[in-house]
Amino acid sequence: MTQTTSLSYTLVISGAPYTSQAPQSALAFARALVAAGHKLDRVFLYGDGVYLASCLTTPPSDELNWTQAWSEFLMETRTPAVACIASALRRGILDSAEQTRYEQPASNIAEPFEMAGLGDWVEATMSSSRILYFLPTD
Amino acid sequence: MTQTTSLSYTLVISGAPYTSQAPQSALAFARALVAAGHKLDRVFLYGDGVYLASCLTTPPSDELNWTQAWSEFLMETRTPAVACIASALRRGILDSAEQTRYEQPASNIAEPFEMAGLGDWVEATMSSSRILYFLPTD
Amino acid sequence: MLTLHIINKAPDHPRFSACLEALAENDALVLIENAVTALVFDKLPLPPCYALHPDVNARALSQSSMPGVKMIDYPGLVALTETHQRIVNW
Amino acid sequence: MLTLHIINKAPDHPRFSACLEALAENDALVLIENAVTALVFDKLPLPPCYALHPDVNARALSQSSMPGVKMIDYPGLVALTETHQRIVNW
Amino acid sequence: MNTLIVIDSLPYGDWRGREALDMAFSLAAFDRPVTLLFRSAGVNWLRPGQAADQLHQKSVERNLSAATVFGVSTLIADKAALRQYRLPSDQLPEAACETDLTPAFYQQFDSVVAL
Amino acid sequence: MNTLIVIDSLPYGDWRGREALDMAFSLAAFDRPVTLLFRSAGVNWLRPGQAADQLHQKSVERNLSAATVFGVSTLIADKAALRQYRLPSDQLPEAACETDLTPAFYQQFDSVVAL
Repeated sequence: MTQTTSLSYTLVISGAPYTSQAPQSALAFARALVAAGHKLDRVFLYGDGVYLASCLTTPPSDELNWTQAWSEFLMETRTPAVACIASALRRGILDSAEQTRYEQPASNIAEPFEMAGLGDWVEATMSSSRILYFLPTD
Repeated sequence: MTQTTSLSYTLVISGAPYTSQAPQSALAFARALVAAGHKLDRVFLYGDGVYLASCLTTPPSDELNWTQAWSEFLMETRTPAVACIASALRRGILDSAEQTRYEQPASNIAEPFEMAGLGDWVEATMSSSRILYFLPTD
Repeated sequence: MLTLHIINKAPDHPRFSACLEALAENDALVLIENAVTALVFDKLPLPPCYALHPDVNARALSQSSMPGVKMIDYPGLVALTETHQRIVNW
Repeated sequence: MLTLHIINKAPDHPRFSACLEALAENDALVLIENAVTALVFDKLPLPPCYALHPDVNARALSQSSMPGVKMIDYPGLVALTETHQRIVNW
Repeated sequence: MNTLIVIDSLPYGDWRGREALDMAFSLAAFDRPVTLLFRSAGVNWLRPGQAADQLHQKSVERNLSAATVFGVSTLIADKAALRQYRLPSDQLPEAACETDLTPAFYQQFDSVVAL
Repeated sequence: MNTLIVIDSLPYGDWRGREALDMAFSLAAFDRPVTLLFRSAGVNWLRPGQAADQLHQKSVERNLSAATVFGVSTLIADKAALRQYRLPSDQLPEAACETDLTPAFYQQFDSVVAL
């Protein structure tokens, strides 16, 4: 297919790695998107999707580590990725700033994910040409 | 109700705190169980239920912290609680032994939860008088 | 063996009908969590059962009780697990 | 505005029928993840649609294709999002 | 850019509806037009008299009563689901109205989001 | 003590069925009698020819073929669901048999576990 205009996308992931296929489908879509010459403005993790951002994810060595696969893709493509701070705090995903603020013993957010509010999502609804949601299975 | 014989129970929790009501219902049941004079042999976290064991859970101050509520109950009643190690590693819940083994930057299991294999569950099916499963919502 | 069935799924979940099909005569059924909305769900062939009062109250269904549905609280649920040796969670 | 509907839920999930009811004439529907089992689900009034091939293959449904169902891969899904300005995920 | 946020899961069983509501409130906070649709099992959010304290949860009924204050102009209830869950129209919150969920209904909105 | 482990969710969409299978394998490893039931959408686990490599997942068909090796004696398929998902009996794995899910069926087992 001939690419006429390049579009900009935001992908929202609201399903967790092992409770849904959302992080997997979103990554396959994101790769195809970039390969087609489009711009991926950002990835926004919401609800259970924030579990994807845990750097402590340790699957067996013969299974793909979805957090790591996403981290590598995001860094290669210099794509900003944020986890909704309200969803993340409830689910035990913290960066070092939140660790300090809430006096928690550790932080566990994987690079290059960052924390942000729903304002980032509102901004995306205005600025990206397309928003896709990768949702829970149930 | 007159209590004739005291029974022993194992509670399996396989739903996550914000994806299901399982940790909440299980705690209310556990309290009633102990109040009725029964013995709670153990709590076994499986599948998404392992997310309950994250010590980094940080809900807003006007919401109940289910991990903390469970931890307090377990310590008060000296009830053993284990997270299935295979479920937990995939979902980024680690104790310090697993942190060291997999060279991860942190551990995040809340006291007094410990890691164990499915063998503990098999043992429970043989030794507890009753096993109840607190399941995902969907 | 008398069985206690405990279901937490909404009445339109596939597991709800699977549960109803598995009920033997004299088995007991308890609705907890989302399953309590079965009290108002249209055209459901709900057999005599128990419903967990805290879940019923939260969902504002205490006025919707039907004949054949008994309200129980957590101590009541514990009591049912005492008298039923076999428990199936749905 | 032409709409692209993307659904990932199994055909017996309440959201599946809600999605079918929302389809306007000329809208496009794509089945992904668990939704691809709609290709074999009995008595479903499945309209002409697309199905994501990797998900179809994983579930061994590539022999089950029906007339009116087009197989697409991820580049094909990206192409559909180019030509549809409005996207609804179910 | 008018957004429809859909809640189609039961209250209290999980956090999905609450997080959808937060999306609606965020849009409103940035002065974006937003409408809330309660579809399928989601209509149970609209039932009056919810007593969630026994579950140690906050009442979603109370959260919802803040919707108009926060600038979420319209609450819409799925008419077929109201019947299915035996929720009479006269028990709905004042701000809520009923609708049939046709393709034309959805087409009024630039964007439709259901978690 | 004969345990029935039930898988009633589709393969690949989530990990629930895999974790149920692990429970069955664990029981078998401790020489406890265990039977696997594929109910409702779970019958799709039994479809031949699954190619999950494109999803970067391991094939559950292959996992399942290890069941008898691990000592899981019987695989049972929900007859009504086989029809509903148009899965012909002659395509089922050799170790699998069909059944109608009646109360009497479930009563054969001391314990029934579905995640």
